[in-house]
Amino acid sequence: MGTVKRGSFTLNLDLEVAAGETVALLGPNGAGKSTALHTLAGLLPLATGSIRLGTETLDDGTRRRSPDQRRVGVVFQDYLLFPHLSLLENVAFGLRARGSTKTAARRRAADWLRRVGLGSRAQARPSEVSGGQAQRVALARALASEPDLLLLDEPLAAVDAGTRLRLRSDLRAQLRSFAGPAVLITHDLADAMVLADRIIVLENGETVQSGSPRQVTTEPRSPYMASLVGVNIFTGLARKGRLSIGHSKVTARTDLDGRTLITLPPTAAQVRRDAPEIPAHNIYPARVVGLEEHYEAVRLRVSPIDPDQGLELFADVPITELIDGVAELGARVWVEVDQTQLHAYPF
Amino acid sequence: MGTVKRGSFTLNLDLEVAAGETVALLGPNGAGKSTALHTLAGLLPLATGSIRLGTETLDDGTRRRSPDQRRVGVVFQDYLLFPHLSLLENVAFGLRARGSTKTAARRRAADWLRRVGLGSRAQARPSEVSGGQAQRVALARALASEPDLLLLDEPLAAVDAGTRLRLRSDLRAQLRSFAGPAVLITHDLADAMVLADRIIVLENGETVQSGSPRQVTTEPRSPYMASLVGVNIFTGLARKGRLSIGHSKVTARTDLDGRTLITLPPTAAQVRRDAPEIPAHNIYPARVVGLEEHYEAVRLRVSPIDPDQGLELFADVPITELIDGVAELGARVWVEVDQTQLHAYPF
Amino acid sequence: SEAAPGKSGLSGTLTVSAAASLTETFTALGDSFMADNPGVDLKFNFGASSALAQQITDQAPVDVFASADEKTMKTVSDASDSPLDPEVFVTNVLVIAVPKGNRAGVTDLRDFADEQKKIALCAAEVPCGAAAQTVLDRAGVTPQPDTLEKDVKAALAKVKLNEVDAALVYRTDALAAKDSVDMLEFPQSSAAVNKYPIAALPESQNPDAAKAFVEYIMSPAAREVFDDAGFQPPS
Amino acid sequence: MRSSWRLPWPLAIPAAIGLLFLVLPAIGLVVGTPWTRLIEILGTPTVADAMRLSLICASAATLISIVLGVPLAWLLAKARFRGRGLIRALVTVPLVMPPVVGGVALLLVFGRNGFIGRLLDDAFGVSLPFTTLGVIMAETFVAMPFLVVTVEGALRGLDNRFDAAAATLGASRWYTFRRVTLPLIWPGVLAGSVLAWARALGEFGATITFAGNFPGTTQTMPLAVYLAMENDPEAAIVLALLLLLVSVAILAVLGDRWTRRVNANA
Amino acid sequence: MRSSWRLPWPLAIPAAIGLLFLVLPAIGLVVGTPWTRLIEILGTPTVADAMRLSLICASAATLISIVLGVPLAWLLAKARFRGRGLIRALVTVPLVMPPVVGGVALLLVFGRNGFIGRLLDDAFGVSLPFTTLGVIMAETFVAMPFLVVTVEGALRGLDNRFDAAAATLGASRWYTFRRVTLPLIWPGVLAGSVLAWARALGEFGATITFAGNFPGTTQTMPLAVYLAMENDPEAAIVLALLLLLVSVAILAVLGDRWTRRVNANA
Ligand SMILES: Nc1ncnc2c1ncn2[C@@H]1O[C@H](COP(=O)(O)OP(=O)(O)OP(=O)(O)O)[C@@H](O)[C@H]1O
Ligand SMILES: Nc1ncnc2c1ncn2[C@@H]1O[C@H](COP(=O)(O)OP(=O)(O)OP(=O)(O)O)[C@@H](O)[C@H]1O
Ligand code: MOO
Ligand SMILES: [Mg+2]
Ligand SMILES: [Mg+2]
Repeated sequence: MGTVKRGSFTLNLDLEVAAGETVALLGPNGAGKSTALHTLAGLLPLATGSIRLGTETLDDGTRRRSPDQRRVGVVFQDYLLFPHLSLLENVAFGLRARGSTKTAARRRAADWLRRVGLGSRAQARPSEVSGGQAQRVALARALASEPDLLLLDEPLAAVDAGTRLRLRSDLRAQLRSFAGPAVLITHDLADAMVLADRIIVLENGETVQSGSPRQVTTEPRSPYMASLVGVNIFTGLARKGRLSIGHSKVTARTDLDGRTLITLPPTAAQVRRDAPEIPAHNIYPARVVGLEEHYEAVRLRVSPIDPDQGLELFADVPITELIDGVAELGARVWVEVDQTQLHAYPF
Repeated sequence: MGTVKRGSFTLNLDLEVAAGETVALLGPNGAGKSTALHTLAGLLPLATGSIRLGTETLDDGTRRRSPDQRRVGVVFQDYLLFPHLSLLENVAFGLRARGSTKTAARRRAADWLRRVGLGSRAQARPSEVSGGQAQRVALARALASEPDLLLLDEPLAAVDAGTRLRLRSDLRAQLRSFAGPAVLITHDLADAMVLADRIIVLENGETVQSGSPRQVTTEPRSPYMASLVGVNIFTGLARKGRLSIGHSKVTARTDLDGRTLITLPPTAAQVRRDAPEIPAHNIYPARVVGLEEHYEAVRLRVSPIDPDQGLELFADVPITELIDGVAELGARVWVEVDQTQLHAYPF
Repeated sequence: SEAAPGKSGLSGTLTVSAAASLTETFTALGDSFMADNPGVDLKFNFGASSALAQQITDQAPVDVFASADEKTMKTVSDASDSPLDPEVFVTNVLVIAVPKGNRAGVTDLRDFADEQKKIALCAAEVPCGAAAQTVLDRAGVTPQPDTLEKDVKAALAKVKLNEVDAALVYRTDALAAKDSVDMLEFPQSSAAVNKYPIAALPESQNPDAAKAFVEYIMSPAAREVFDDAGFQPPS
Repeated sequence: MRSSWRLPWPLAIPAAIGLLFLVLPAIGLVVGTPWTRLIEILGTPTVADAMRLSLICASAATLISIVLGVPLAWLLAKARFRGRGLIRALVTVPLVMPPVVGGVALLLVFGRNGFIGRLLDDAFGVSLPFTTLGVIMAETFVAMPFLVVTVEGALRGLDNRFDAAAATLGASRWYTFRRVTLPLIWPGVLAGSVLAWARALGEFGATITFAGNFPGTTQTMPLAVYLAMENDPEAAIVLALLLLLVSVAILAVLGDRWTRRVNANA
Repeated sequence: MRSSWRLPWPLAIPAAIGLLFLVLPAIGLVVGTPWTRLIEILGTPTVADAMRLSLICASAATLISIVLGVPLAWLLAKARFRGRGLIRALVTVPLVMPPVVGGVALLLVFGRNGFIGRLLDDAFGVSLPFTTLGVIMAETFVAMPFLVVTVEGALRGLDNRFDAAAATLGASRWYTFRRVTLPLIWPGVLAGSVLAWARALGEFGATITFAGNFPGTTQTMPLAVYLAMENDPEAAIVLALLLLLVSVAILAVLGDRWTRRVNANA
């Protein structure tokens, strides 16, 4: 690809997806993910660069193939189901448009509706189904016409947990058996992990990270990615086998040299009410500045009283270990960082 | 509330929300969550029953207050931003409609846009912002007019992870300081945990469970809820201090008597390749029938070779403990259930 | 605006509703009438006689009515509180109009019975249609028209555009269009002489001027203008 | 979606005035009708002919207008080309043209000396003036612009992302037009058709000028009404009322059906 | 959204035929124009008067049509009441009514002997027929239905969930109408206004019957054309062309502006 302009926004993306490969685009709102997808689909023009599918050039900035000549399947972020057609007709649309007979198209469409759990609603209009049901129809519609390139803009965002698991497996099976390249946008790390072979992180129209799901999640390169993974991230400095983070006394040993990125899981920071008996450089006083209850733990945001003495970070306190006076906004606490869990990698 | 009809779908809901309380509606797609919200907002009529807000009757099946007389703030699932107005004008709309002067309304609206991180896009049209940005504007629009009752239909679904954390805290602060009742629809358990005081689980138009977030998550009463929490759920029988699940030999001690529900976290089942040296009733041969890679673990679906000898369940194998030949579809494995982690509660 | 009285002593606004076929002659005569009576502000309201009659019945502010036929004048008279005193000021007879060059070779009324020829007549409901019927009856011809036009001008237009081979129209109309149509006179035309009556209306706000205008139309000076246009004097 | 239906007066009052203004004159006609002569007037054999011809021609003109006008509207709404504003304005020319002039203009082109009329005559021996076809043509000329402008308005109001969605599903522009665009703008096409049909039904000037007036082949109701007006205004009013009655009845019945269908579709 | 713009021929061909059919007659007129007499004919003082009057009256009629017609359309599209189909059909009555009959009907109601005309005369000494106000009234009567039907079509095409969203934000129906509905149906209102304006500009029959043909006060261009047609058809064609030219020019300029504005808004 190359660059795409949209108003004052510019997207700059280099993307190569092999046949059979699924790439997930991750990134904050407005990063340009949908823009990239629309460009691949032929709905937005490339300013510079080119798009090729197999041996064919779809767009090289001057000559462009129109969307209906591209055999792409798109699931749009806001579904864009045709309001005047029944769910069945919506799913059959692509097949009919590409020349299937009415009966054949309807049979396959009914099949697909069953697969997304809406077999009994075939005759309903899009306005008569719930948001999540609509999204499932959109998914079925894109897949039904057997595209060469599959583009999915948050295909599971509005789908409920139960259906999500099933749809995700279905989708994975589909993607595995799918011969062409697929690009998936998602905000859900689990979706990306399960479905994608590679993850590209977009921010502000630029690629900030790209790699295998494991790589991207274990060594996130931006605060966005770190918060998605659910770890604390810091920039640090490695010198002579020692790692330091800012002016903080929290340091550790390392093999690296130079600037590094460092993660720390929230479970690696213990929060206690009382001062330690034996002071250590990895234990420091802090204040609770944020608090969120989760299923098995309470996630605290703790900020060191003396910025040079410690790190501001998220710490999970398991529900079972919760003591009075800790999980309260403004509480004064002691934080102990388990330095063995600091993970450093080159900047 | 009471009953609402929508085509062939009937919603049957008893809902009481105290001032200052936030109730989360959870449930699969098509359960009737949006229907409930629209009824509260006055966009759908009650068939039977009544809706009261404070001392006022909004709807009793015959006399209905129109939506604009209700002072409800609604964030719609598909945003419904006015396409012809700028983001700023969208947010200012409710204030203007309720009589604010233009300058006052614009000032407050600009404030709100800044709070949702879109201060610089005030003059953009809804069609010019990304999906997640649009949803944030919808949130700002609903909150800006200071409603007496707040209704949120998946307010964070399309918001990216980073913004989500910030918006969720914001929203929580907002809900805490909000004097009236609030009803929130979400598919995200974390959202429900963090934001709601109480959770109601809807399925097929009926309430299947209701209680505090902790209660609902530790003792789920439906497969939907169990999969949302991420635990295995079974129905069992407790008799004379012994718990049994189906015909399976997996049993444990218990204080209960009669039919029970039982959960088991996926981490409580160990999957090994080889037969145990000492056979035990909680170790049984099984086959891998499903597989999903997650961030730190692979989640396997294992099905006992002999249904009477074990349970079909999800088991998490930590990445660090992964051995060849286990995480493969169709692999023959041995499953060991940690019976101490079985949690039983009355049916 | 009220015009100042001239030497004739007449003044005020004078509105004349006149048949559309009189537009040219009356406009010319109106100019000279105003030159003679500078105090009078003369206004014309041209239209189909029947429409004008309808307006007058509805109390349009009109002082003088000049109709293209006596029947319409009678309608106005019948509807009026005090009877009108109409005078016929010109007459008109029918002629055969053919496209310039007369390529279809029309010679007389008998050609109107020729199926092969395109023929336009006025509809029986309008004055020129009634007159056409009379002359064709007199000639013993059963016409085979292709169209029954709403008025003379419409019939004439069809001839001008060479859409029909012949039409029966008034002499004045044929003469006015002599650049593009040829005119054939025929003996039976005297059977249907169309009379144009004029009358000052009793409801007039300016009866003196109205009377003066009617007199002027009846005068020899006006006669000349009418003759030039092809009208014939009242018999 | 909402049932407690309060009518805001800033809308109700002008709506009522507007409705009254449009309907009162018809009521005036009804009041002025000579009921005693009703049977005599309506019994005239040419009346039935004229009514039949009117309905046939107006319907045919509407059909042609739809077939030619909807694509034209689509062109104006979707295509980007220089001079589109001018072409859109040119479409309204038949509206502005006084109908009689319109008839003359049609004669100049399609008459037996017109440059296309001559071609048609030479090639197929077809002559349009003084035929029922001519009536349909004159009515189409006058009525089509209403359809075009209305449908173009509907197309502009359409969310064109549906087009995009259809394209990614492999639909050509033509397929998209038939299966997505057309159904979605159906209310607009309907409105335009009603306008075109009604206008064609009431058409007088262009028809009589281009097609002439001959009972049974080219005399439509408005022509009959006009001529009766010259002769027997009472009869004219009765005929006009008949025309109105038939048209209102047809529109009311069809309208209800259509609206129901459209609502079910939406 | 898409740039490689291929025109599907099942749309292109009828669109081209439609356009030709609408535009050719005007070209026929242009060809037939006596250019040598142009200055003489256009120089007549009454021509300027008639043109000015035409533009003023058509614009006034359009304005009134918008003010009364948009609410009426809204009523027809949104209100649920029995007999709505009938009322919608009644709105089209002025379309079907042959214009001359329309003029007579107006006289029957608003004339000095009409039941409302008498009231107006007695109460305010106002008389409508044969005045410029009468011209505006006749044109409004003929033109308003076009606006009503077009706007109703636009309203039906609207996603009414925006209304719902506005209501939950505390907007009354009236506020919603002004700030949400109206802007969203703007293309439809525009289309309707163009139709109404053009129709009013070309109106002849109802005007001459209801308002008469008085130069300076009620003689609009179509009336002048009609009169010229009676005496000097060449002059009539020149006048008609002038009318067309002015109207096309105005619509082309305004149209471009409006469309640009609307696109920016959407
Ligand atoms: N039609 C448009 N005109 C101008 N700018 C636009 C338009 N559409 C989108 N943008 C801007 O382009 C940028 C990228 O938008 P895009 O929709 O690609 O984001 P995204 O990554 O899909 O975000 P999300 O996760 O919220 O869907 C945003 O800043 C957005 O505001
Ligand atoms: N306009 C309608 N007519 C008929 N049935 C409808 C209509 N709208 C929704 N339904 C049906 O009502 C049921 C409840 O829908 P609702 O939108 O309340 O679900 P939901 O719980 O919000 O689901 P989701 O999580 O997918 O948004 C569904 O079965 C849906 O298909
Ligand atoms: O006014 Mo005329 O000349 O009878 O048509
Ligand atoms: Mg997006
Ligand atoms: Mg919903």
